[in-house]
Amino acid sequence: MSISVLDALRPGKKPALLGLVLVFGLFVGAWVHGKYFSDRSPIQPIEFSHMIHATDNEIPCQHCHIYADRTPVAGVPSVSKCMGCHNSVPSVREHPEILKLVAYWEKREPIPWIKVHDLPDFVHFTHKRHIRAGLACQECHGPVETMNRITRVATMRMPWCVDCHTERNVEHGRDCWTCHK
Amino acid sequence: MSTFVEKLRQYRKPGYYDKFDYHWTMTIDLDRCTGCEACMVACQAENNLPIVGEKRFAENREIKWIRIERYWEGEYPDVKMRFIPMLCQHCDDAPCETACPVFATYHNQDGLNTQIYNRCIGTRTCAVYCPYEVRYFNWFTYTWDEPLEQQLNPDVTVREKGVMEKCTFCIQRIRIAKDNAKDDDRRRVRDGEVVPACVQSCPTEALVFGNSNDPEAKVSKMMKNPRGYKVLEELNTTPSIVYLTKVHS
Amino acid sequence: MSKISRRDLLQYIGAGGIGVVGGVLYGESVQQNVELLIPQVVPPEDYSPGVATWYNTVCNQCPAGCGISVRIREGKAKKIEGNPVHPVSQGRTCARGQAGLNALYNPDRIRTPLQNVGQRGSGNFEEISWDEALTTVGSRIGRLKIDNEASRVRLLCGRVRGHLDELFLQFMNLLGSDHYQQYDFTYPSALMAANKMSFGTDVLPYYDIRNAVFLLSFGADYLGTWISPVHHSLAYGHLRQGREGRRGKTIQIEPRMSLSGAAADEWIAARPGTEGLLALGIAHALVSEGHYHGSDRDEWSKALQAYSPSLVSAETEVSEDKILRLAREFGTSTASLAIAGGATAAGTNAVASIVAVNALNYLAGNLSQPGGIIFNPDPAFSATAGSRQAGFQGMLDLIGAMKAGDVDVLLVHDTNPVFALPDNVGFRQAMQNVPLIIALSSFRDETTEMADLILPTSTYLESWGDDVPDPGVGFPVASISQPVVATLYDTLPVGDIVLSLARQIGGELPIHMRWGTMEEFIKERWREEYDQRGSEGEEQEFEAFWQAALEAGVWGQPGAVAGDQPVPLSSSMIASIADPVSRFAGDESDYPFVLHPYLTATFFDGRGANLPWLQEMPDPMTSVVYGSWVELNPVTADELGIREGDVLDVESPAGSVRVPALIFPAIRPGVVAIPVGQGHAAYGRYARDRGVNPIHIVATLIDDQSGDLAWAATRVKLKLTGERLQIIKTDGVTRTLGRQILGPENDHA
Amino acid sequence: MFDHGQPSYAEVNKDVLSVMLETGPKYWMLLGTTMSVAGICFFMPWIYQLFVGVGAAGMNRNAVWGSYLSNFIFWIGLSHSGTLLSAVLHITNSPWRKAIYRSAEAMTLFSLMTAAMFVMVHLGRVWFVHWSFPIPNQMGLWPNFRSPLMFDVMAITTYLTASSIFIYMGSVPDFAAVRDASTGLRRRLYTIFSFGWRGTAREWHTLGWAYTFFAIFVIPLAVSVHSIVSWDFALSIVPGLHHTIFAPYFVCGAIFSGTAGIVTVMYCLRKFLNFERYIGQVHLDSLGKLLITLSLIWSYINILELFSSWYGGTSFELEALQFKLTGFYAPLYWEMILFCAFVPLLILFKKIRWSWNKMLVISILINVGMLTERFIIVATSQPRKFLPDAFGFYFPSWIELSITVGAFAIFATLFLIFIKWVPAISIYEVKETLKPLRRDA
Repeated sequence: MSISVLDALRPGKKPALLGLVLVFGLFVGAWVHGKYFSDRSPIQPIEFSHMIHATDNEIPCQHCHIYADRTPVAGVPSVSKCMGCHNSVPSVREHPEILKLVAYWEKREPIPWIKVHDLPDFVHFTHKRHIRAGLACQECHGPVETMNRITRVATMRMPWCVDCHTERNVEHGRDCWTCHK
Repeated sequence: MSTFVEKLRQYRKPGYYDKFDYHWTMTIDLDRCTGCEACMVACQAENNLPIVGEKRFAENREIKWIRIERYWEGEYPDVKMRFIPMLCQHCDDAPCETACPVFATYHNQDGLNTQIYNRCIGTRTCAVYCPYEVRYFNWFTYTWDEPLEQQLNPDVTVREKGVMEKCTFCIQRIRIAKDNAKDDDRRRVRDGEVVPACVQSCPTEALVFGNSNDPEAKVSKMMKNPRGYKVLEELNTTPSIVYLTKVHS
Repeated sequence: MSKISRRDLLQYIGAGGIGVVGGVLYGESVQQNVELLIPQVVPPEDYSPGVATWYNTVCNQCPAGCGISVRIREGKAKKIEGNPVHPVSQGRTCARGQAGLNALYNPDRIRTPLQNVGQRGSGNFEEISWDEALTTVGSRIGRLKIDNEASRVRLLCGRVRGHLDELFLQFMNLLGSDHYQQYDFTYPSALMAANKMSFGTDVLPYYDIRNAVFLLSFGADYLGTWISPVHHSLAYGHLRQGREGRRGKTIQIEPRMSLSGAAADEWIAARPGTEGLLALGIAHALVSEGHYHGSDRDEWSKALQAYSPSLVSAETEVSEDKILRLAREFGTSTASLAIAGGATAAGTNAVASIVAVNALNYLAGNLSQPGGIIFNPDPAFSATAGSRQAGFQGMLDLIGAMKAGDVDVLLVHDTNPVFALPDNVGFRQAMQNVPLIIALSSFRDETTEMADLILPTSTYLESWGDDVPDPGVGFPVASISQPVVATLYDTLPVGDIVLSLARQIGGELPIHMRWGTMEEFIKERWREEYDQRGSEGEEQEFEAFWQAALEAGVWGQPGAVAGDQPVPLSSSMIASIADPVSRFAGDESDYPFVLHPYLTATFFDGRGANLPWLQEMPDPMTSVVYGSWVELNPVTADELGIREGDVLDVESPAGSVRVPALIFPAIRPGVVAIPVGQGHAAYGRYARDRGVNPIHIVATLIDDQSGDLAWAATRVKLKLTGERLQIIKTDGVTRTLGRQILGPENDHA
Repeated sequence: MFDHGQPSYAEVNKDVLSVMLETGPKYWMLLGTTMSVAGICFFMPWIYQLFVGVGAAGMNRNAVWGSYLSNFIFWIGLSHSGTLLSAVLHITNSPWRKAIYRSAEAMTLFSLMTAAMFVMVHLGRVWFVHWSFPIPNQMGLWPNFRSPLMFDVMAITTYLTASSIFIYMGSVPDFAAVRDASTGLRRRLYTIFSFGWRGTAREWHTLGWAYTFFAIFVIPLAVSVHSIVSWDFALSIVPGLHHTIFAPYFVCGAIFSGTAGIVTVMYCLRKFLNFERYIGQVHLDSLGKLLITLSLIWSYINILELFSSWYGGTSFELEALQFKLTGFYAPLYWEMILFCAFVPLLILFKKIRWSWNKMLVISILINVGMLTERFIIVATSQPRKFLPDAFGFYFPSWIELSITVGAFAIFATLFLIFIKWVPAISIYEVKETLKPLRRDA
């Protein structure tokens, strides 16, 4: 029997190949999950469409998200706010989704929206500062006005924040305590 | 390479922080301090310090970002008790900052010695290097008896096991003040606009906090007081806290 | 290129498939769990998310009546700070005040009405509904009322002030019972009596420490527990460093160093019980040394001649020249003030001592002077709670009545006599004779445990009310306390309970007490007050005034003149006072040590013991947490061979407690001190079965003139039990070892 | 050179390889024991600690460093003589090295690994340990290059890499020997390990050259590593640790304990793998002399350290000094002095130096002493720093003690596995020392 390393290695060729395929598969799987099964675009309790509201009816963002430029939190509109308008929009009153809304309203229950843009508790983020700095909502939230179901376009993770702060060289934008708390 | 050398040269020269807007500083007047410990509870309330329980105290594992140290002088009947509040001195040349292998603690442009809980891997070197022993380690993950957790301050993280923590000069309050300043286009926050919990609570007004880069600030004036000194000055850690000694009459 | 066999192909596909599945699973695993975004149904106007709002109210952790501001985020209380515009606290708070949040969010709060099942005091309660509870009480009291036996109903409160006090009073009057009493262990009865004697006033004066230059404190721990610690601390800060180049001096006279003693320039441990005598000695020296120039100088020197420094020094064991020095400094300082409290005001000579101290103030000529004693005008509101204070005698009467079976219904609110009375007066036993005990309380303390029925009260942070600081700050002040958070549990503010009880009982009660809630009542009363004082330059409408008052949390008239100048102190008083030296229970030969119980800055009289933050706050003087201890002078300890942590039997004529020893450098030999506050048998997980309560072994000696309990006049003996118990302290070594920690000048070990 | 007569080339191969190729039940039992001890005493407590937090150990507010770190230093120290010694002796080509250096280097490797384990155990959040490596990341976060711990990470990883390459390179011809002596899968594996070594003159020449190069490269590395470990302490300002002498102190101590360790290992090899023929008096004798020298240097540095503390005269240093010499841990301190300064002097006597059993005892005592030395360094200075009010005390919890014991089991396990995979004695170098065979024999 020879002492050539290659000969010795040959039988290991196939397991190695299998391994490679497996690893490749892992990447594919992760990618597929991210694309199709992730929490980036969950089914909401009511099929609310930003497309209809923002584009078709040209309602500005802060008409509903009233706190965005005043407080750290943009604020999801209260049920009363929704009803406020929809009472005066008879055309869609019979629409099944609107009926859901009405149901919540009559039960005096909040709508359990599923959070799409979520930051961890240790992050200090304020909408106010970013909006007063002249950022458009879309810069982080993507073309919301074209979405029928809200979808997260950004990772909302630290590298993403840091990159933006770096590009615009925000004053002390890369000091940890600017965002961490 | 030369740029690095340059950086190194001008790094932490005395007055390195003067070029920034803020250099947060505190003065503690020991002639006013009565050791009532209102500051300790204020800190606990503001910064979500855990309620560690009797056992942990017995093991000497309490967490108190600010503590009152007691020193007896003399013997009965001419015995005296001296109190000295001890909290993070936010040294300009902090030993702890060189120690951390992952930069979880560093000095920021406001002259604050900061601790990033998320970055901490728990080598605890900073606590060993700190001569003031004001860094506290989370030996466990502490919990609050329901409904005490409702009191937790949402502006401050609740720390998990395995991370170091310490006084931040109530950075969340500084942050809010800066935010307000920005809202009405002020470059700097006004003197007295930022008050850490301990300073706010102090019933004898022994603690004064402010921006020593602003010569008009009350703290800058206090620092000029001839009674002023810094604890363990000989170690050249250049603390940001100036103590005013008690007067003997 | 060899072609791949089917078998191989399948294997490759299999591997790939496993990979993909694995990848997907991985993705699932790292995904954060879904959080919900709950909108409000209808948002309140002043609501903005993520922004804190502050509401002003009144602190209830001690009777000082500090105004506080509470920080609210998303409807939850986050932080308590002093109310900056309140004249008492001026934006500051003590540790106890901040720990109020622990009371609000305490895990051991009573959450529903409870009914005792089984043995009384066994602590077996079962939940009942409010209707049930109220009807039970209402019908019971109602029947008594119908049978004209309402006097068999008794109401016992802690220190209740403002209009809640009036509400109680009205309730009891309408009921036809005049047995509405208050009991607060810390109430300065002796001080009241003494001031009545000296100045003929019913209102406690304001001690202007702020502007004093020389402060002589006889046992009063004004920085820790005496009357209004936060206010005094502010004053102290100013006294020390507030005036440019004029640092005030403080002297503390007490057998065991308190916070104020530690802060003082000089700490003098006179023989316990002789502080009053020392005051007289100083007075004598002051007059004889010619520092007093009043017209009545001769009478005074006559009256005081019995107290020459040499004699006094022998009694008090304070050197003669020290007495003379104190007299000189006290007499010559521009603004000198003497105060008395703590143990000095808790001997059998309490009133005598305080009168002597008042005499000092008179001789220093500081009455109604800045930095002296400022006499308060009548409190802002007519209701003066002081008169309702039962004092020790009152409690003895109550116990007697209960023993005699003259009490059918006992309503207890916000006071804990089972804890705060000596064991041998037998309050607990007497309670057994009362058919129905109703506790209006937020926590199951010892007294509440004895109740048949517990009506859970909301904490002061959830209730409407108002308060009149007593003593005031030299001008009329009234604070409003308003709910800062929604009520957490199925509890009611105590005022509302009284009102609904009134409705239950029926008769003329609901007619006179027609208010639906405490809020209505308070507002109406304030309107009346406003109408009375409306002329006093309050232009705006009441609603505006009310809103302003709510926002500020306090109303006051800084401009208003102080109380009228009192009668000049006559020297005859000295003759009239009884023995200025305290007697002690227990014979010195059997009981060699004087027991010095003291209120702690941590738990006050024990009401703070159920707050975890306070349990975890090291005792200011000893750094001990969780538990109690007995303090011994190092020399005494050496003689008896006692080391720190040795469990001792501290035995008095009235009983004994087991408590570990702590060597304390600043306590007089022959005196042992035990802090008050721990030693609860109930009162929730943080307080229960922890430490001992010295009040329980206090002998029931009373002050000769006010009849108040002389709780510092007991002798004890110590026995080593051989057991050891670790005293948990946060301190390491408490000597500087010559290190420059306290600053250049203070560099001595 | 050989106590029991010189073996022939064939015998050498046979003796050495038989250890690898013939495995009896005794071996498996031994391996099983060490593994289970490692599992029960080391890993189970550690897992428990991972769940509750580092609070499971006895450390506290004033003493945040505990026995984990002292163990870490101890094992790093133990690793120190192996490679270093082998390298030094190689370039000074002293023949007696050849029989022992392979196991010595293995020791280095495995004690380094054990030390690394202790870093993991010490960390509060070990699951983020990778942050201490300079891995480029999107967040632009780097380790802190000013931190002595950072130096440590670098030094240890480098040292680990270097010494593994060193030992591997030296073993290539022996792998070839194994290959030739075996069949089947093992043969295939060793074919790969030995890079198809043929034993041509050119290969020998390259090997020799490369080996010497590495020997020279490793020496400064080894010295630097323990200097850097010492800086973890010396670069702090803690009284009792803030000494310039610390680097040489640690290096010397490390080699000292390492050499003692080698003696222990040699004894075991000799006893259990019956290498009496190869590991003989000469090794014992030279190692003994080395030990004496090192212990003398060690004592000298100790005295220096005490002196400089005392001469400094600051309240801080004096307090630390006093606590070390008379405080709670004073008995440990004097025990250390006894074992590391006085006991080794016995080796001066030939009687003792030449007796394997006596040397075994001494070598073990020395390492016990060194273990305590490391413990004292951590436990006496750091809980009593500058502010008396914050003085504290440290005593290890049972978890720490058990992990300390378990570490030895881990080391043993690794070593047992090693002797089955690598020739424990360098076959070819031993052969070099044989006198050429005579035809007529």
